[in-house]
Amino acid sequence: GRSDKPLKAAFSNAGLQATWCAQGKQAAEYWGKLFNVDVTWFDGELDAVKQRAAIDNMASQKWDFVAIQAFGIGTLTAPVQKMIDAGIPVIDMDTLIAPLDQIKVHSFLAPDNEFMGASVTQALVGAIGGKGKMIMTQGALGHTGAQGRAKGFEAVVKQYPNIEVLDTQPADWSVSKTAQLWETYLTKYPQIDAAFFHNDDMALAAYNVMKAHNRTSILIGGVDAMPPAIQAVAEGRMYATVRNPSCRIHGGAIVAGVAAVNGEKTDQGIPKNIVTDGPVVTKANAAGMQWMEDHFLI
Amino acid sequence: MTASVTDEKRRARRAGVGALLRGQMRNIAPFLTLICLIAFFSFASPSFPTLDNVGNILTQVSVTGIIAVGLTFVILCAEIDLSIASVANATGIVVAYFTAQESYVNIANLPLPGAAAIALAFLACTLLGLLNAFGITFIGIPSFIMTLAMMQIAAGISALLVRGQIAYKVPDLVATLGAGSIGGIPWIVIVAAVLLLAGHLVLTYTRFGRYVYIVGGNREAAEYSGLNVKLIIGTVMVISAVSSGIAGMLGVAHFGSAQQNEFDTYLLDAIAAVVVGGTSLFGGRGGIGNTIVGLFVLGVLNNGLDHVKIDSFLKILIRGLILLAALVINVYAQRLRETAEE
Amino acid sequence: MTASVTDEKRRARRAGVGALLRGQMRNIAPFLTLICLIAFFSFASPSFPTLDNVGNILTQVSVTGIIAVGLTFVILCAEIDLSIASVANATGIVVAYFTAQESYVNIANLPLPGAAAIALAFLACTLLGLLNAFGITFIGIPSFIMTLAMMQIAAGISALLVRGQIAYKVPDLVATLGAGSIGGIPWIVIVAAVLLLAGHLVLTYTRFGRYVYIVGGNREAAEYSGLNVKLIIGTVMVISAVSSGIAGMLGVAHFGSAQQNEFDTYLLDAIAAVVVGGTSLFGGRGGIGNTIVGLFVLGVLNNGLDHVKIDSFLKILIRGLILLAALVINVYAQRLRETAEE
Amino acid sequence: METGAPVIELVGVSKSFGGVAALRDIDFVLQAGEIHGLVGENGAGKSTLMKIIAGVHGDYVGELRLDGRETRFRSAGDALAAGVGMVHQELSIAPDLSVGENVFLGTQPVNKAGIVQWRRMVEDARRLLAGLGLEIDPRARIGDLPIGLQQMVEIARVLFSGARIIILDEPTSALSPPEVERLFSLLRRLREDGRSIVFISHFLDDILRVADTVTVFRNGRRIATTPASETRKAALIERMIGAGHEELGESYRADIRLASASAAPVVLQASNLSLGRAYRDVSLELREGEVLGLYGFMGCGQIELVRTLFGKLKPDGGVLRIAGTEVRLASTSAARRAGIAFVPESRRSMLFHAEPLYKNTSVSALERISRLFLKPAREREMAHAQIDKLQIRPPRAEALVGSLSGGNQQKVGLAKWLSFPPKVLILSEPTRGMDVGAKEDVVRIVRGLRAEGLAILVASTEPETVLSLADRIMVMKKGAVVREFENEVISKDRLLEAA
Ligand SMILES: Nc1ncnc2c1ncn2[C@@H]1O[C@H](COP(=O)(O)OP(=O)(O)OP(=O)(O)O)[C@@H](O)[C@H]1O
Ligand SMILES: Nc1ncnc2c1ncn2[C@@H]1O[C@H](COP(=O)(O)OP(=O)(O)OP(=O)(O)O)[C@@H](O)[C@H]1O
Ligand SMILES: [Mg+2]
Ligand SMILES: [Mg+2]
Repeated sequence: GRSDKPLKAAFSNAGLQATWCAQGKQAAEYWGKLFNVDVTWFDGELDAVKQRAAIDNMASQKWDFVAIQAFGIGTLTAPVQKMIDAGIPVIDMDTLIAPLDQIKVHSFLAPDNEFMGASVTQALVGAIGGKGKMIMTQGALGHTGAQGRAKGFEAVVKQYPNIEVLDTQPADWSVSKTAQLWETYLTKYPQIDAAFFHNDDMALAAYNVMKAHNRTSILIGGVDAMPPAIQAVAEGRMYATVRNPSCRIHGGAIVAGVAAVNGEKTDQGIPKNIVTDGPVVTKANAAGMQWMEDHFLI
Repeated sequence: MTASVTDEKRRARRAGVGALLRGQMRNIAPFLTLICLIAFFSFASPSFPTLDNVGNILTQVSVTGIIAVGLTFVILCAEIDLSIASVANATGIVVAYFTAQESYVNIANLPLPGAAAIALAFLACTLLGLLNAFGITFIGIPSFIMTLAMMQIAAGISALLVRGQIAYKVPDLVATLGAGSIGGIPWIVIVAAVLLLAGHLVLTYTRFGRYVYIVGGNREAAEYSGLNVKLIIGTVMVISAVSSGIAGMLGVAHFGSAQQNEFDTYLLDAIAAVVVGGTSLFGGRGGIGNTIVGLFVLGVLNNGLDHVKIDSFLKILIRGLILLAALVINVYAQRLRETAEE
Repeated sequence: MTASVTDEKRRARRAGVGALLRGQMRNIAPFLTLICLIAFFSFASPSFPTLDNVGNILTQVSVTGIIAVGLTFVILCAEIDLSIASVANATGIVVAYFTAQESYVNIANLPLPGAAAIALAFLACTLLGLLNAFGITFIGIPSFIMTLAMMQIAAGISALLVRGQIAYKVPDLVATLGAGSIGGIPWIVIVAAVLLLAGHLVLTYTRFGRYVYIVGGNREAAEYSGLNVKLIIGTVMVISAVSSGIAGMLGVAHFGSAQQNEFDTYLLDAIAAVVVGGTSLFGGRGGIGNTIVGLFVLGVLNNGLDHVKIDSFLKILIRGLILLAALVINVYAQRLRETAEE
Repeated sequence: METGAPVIELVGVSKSFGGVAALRDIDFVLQAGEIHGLVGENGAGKSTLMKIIAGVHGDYVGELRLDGRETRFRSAGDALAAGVGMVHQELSIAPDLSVGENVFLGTQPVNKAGIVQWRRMVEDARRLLAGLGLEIDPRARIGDLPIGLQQMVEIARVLFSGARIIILDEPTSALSPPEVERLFSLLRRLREDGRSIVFISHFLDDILRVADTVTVFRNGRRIATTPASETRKAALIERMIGAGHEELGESYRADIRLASASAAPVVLQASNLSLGRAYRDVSLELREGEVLGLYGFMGCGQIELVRTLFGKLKPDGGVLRIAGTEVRLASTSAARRAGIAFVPESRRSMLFHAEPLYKNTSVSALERISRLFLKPAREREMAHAQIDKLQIRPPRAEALVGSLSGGNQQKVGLAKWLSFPPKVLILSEPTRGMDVGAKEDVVRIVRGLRAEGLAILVASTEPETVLSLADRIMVMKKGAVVREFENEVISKDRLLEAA
């Protein structure tokens, strides 16, 4: 429940340039207000070194609890350990700070990337009747989320011998790289039935290219289900996307943090590892998903 | 007397085709590199030498090309502009910021009529260019470091406006020019071609264009000839910022979204295009013709690597090595030319 | 006669404290900037002026500092090295590549004894430095563009080795120096201090150091004095690559992981530190002392902004503006100094 | 000589650069239709004064009257608009542009729409250059031309800019004698048209021949202005640098006896050296204790030849021997280690202006006194030895070289080689742009070094320099050695004839 005395929490995320992170920030601030927590933000600026410096600085100040989404695994271990040693509950969001056995975070709230990749892929494969030609456009190859989503994609298509995967090149989360890649694909492959993108931004950029080439019959799947993608699904520009529940994770971190301050212990009350999966979003549930996001529920 | 004799000999010597070729090496070498790349990729992938793909390459080099117009002016003046990509990004974001966005876009923006949004975007990039110009000419900060600071400032403006969100809508005119096409030809290609042509005409046929070459060739001589060197360098910085701004607006329309760091890759791409094309970093030599060849060398390289099946991780290394090779060829061509001259 | 009279007058004028100060402006201005920043942040946040935070700042500038040692040599020679960050990254990845990783790390690497891994990492950065040196001195590619190509090549090597994965383990020696501490002082701070000191001693007290200043002061005159300018510039490029390599190894240990693009920010940070400290981009003036001040200006700025409550999106803009202000101060200080000298 | 009303009048003009006075209280009058010669030591302020008239220096004290009206030019553009054009001391062309564009630099002909008319520009340039007796293709890249022609094009630019007041700052230092003659006849023609010309030169004979009026500067002050017909060279020199230098007035019209071949060992020997189009088949021998003079017009290949001997340029063919052993000079540092010293033409490329004197004098000899660590005390010792030997003023090892006077800077350029010490000393244009007093110093120093047994090569385009220094003389023309003089009687006229 709501804390009686005002609490001070520090949050850090990979980089506010990313809409997903920016939404998370709003959610954390919204839930913080409800739970009487004052949230201070340390932006990682999508840069391992900058985030490390920010967390170093976070670690030299006093907090009731902190919540961190790491930009790069393993780069924040030392200062996070310092805070844990100082008795500050650390909640790990979305990406591992370090392999879980190496660091005693209070709890780890994250979606299962493999599940997200698999469930959207499954939706796409279903829509094209289990046969046809598909392309996956990956995020940055070094990103663990991208690696999980790729695994999920592959696990599904492996089960369908009639699905041919044409290409799986990475576009590094960049819309300009995605556009360039897809211009080539549309030239190279006369038939593409469905495409899976590691996030919605890339999917929407590719849609733009498809529209310019009059190839909008390709079914598009993405990940994140941010409002623009929900809209695209509702309008039929995208076939499906899967919710990566930013609000649930960031709001959950507030709830978990307040509980920790009130004495809740890891594995006695809160599990060490919480899977926060969101559902696949199609035309059918798009409107409701949007409403829940508007109120920072998912 | 001495004069005319030497001159006649020279002309006779020049008549030799070999010598002529060597004299033109700076321009020929990048062209040869281009031919080799095209030949290689055509051989390696059947989908590369198709009409459709030529269209792709044209579209893909358009944004770089528009940025490179202004950058060519800057480099011809022996200056550099590292803020191009970040100014492009900021301008693209400004134009979107002043356009009504869909309800799901969560930016506290100020919707204005399309014309006003475009005007404000032009104003924004012009102001950033003027700030560069002011720092370089009046305060005397070397352009390398002034535009480095501007790179951060423009990135800061982008961040402040979109606040991590993505905007999608731009004014109709911008949307048409960036993403539409006419008779099968994308408008963005036409805009890039027109701007490159305009840049070429300005550089070749106007006094201002010739001033750019004079300032780049010998700054002191330019000053002694009564040219306002500061004004010329300042103008060139503004031209660069405005080119980048146009590229930013059309780019945002082309990619369908305006977000932070969207244009980062264009910094190196544009510099590499200008330099690989054979324009000298020391100023005074080269021009838009060279830039166009450079654009295609890089455009074909980037596009071609997507057509051949190649390890994604190896691609970065290969691109670096080919860039280095192009530079080496460039320098040797230059040296041959100088030997031919002596 | 005229000479000595004027000269005496000159000395008399110099004796004035005011003139002395003005003569030292290049060094004093960045220092004043630093004092102002420290004063401001100490006033604005109680958590800033703590011993703990001083430790943070020292640690945070260490990696930049190690890179900046070599970069100072390069800039004093009036060259530039844009490949520093990318060479640091590649070297860090090489040392991890040759170290046994935990079973869950999915890299086809070649575990070797720690000493061998370190030796190979040194070899790697030396080779990259030699390639830079070769391109710049023998082939004659301008350093700006040669190191731009190297930036891509080194990034390609990094990508090829880790293939998108992350490696965690480095040899024990590297791990201790990068992440360990002795008597509460992090080893990485000690290493940075030792290397900065060594750089200072080399530049001030050795023949080679003198040559660096001489070559940067007037390259042509250095050549006509019979100095081996190519050798000196080549050496400086190798020193820069090796400094970056050391920073890369320790950085990887410090951050606890080796991955692609981990060091990207260090490029601008290191250049800004050297230049803001007052070393001239045109060569021949400045030194490690200046670099240290520059490091702290940037280190305090980056650290302090995390201590004050400030809109995250505004931060980038503010950082850019303060960088610009530091440059303006620098240039004006320089001008004052020149007036004082004449 | 009849002269008109003053077109330019300077009243009480002073100018200082950061506290150092370059001009003090100058009054100066330029009449319509006169050629006004300007002479004075290096650093006397000649160029500075002219730059004020040409608008380059906008902040000065005093008054400038154009046609009797007070004006102040803020930029070279202002001055050009008012009809003042100047050929600067340093060559200022844009090397990558065509000859035609350089003729019009900044004022390319345009049509009403502002479009540059290339064809008209080429035609106009061709016509204008032909008027100067130059048949150059206006479409050629100017950087490809010999220096002399580049200089002529620059002069042409100012002459044809329509300026009524034309300032020429040492325009002849890069020209061959026939080119100088052509320039002079043109100047006389322009004078007939009523234009005013200021002509700065260190060649006093030239000044006396072409000028109507001569003004002498010294130490930032105007010492005297007299009609040229009423003065003599010796009187000019006395005003420039004081009495007691009568021998400088010698014009080498008289015969000079060259020494006979010495029997001393050969130090440097070149056989059949060739380099591209610069020079071919050059052979020479240089012996201990002698001075070999190398004379030729600008662009005859001697600059490239001496750079080859110092390892800066690599020959295409031929053999170089030092003390009998064949060497290949891969770089200037190889040449230095082989015992060759080289002093280039311009001070800018021999000195480190921002560094103190002792660092300049030690730069080439550092490895002799220090392996790894510097030894500043030894460096200062070395500097003081040279300061005494060459009488450098002020005699302070800590003085910044940039703050020394021109003559003393030149001495530092020599001094830096003497601690090495070299076996062969190559001087390229050691007196270019030097005033008569400084030239005398050079002659004295070189003779002293010869007496110490150094083998010296002096390459110059100034006949006086070669004649006053050399024991033997080689003449180059268009890249080939065309004459050698030794053990015979020679005069300036015979030398010029040979070139
Ligand atoms: N650029 C400069 N900066 C500072 N001081 C200068 C500069 N140029 C000249 N000076 C000073 O002005 C004084 C006069 O210089 P100038 O060149 O007129 O000497 P000079 O009497 O002509 O000697 P010399 O005959 O050796 O050329 C010198 O003492 C010198 O220190
Ligand atoms: N831009 C400048 N900055 C500082 N000092 C200068 C500058 N220009 C000239 N001076 C100084 O002013 C004095 C006069 O120089 P100026 O060039 O007018 O001499 P000059 O008579 O033309 O000599 P020369 O015969 O060598 O060309 C010298 O002491 C010179 O060092
Ligand atoms: Mg003098
Ligand atoms: Mg002069």
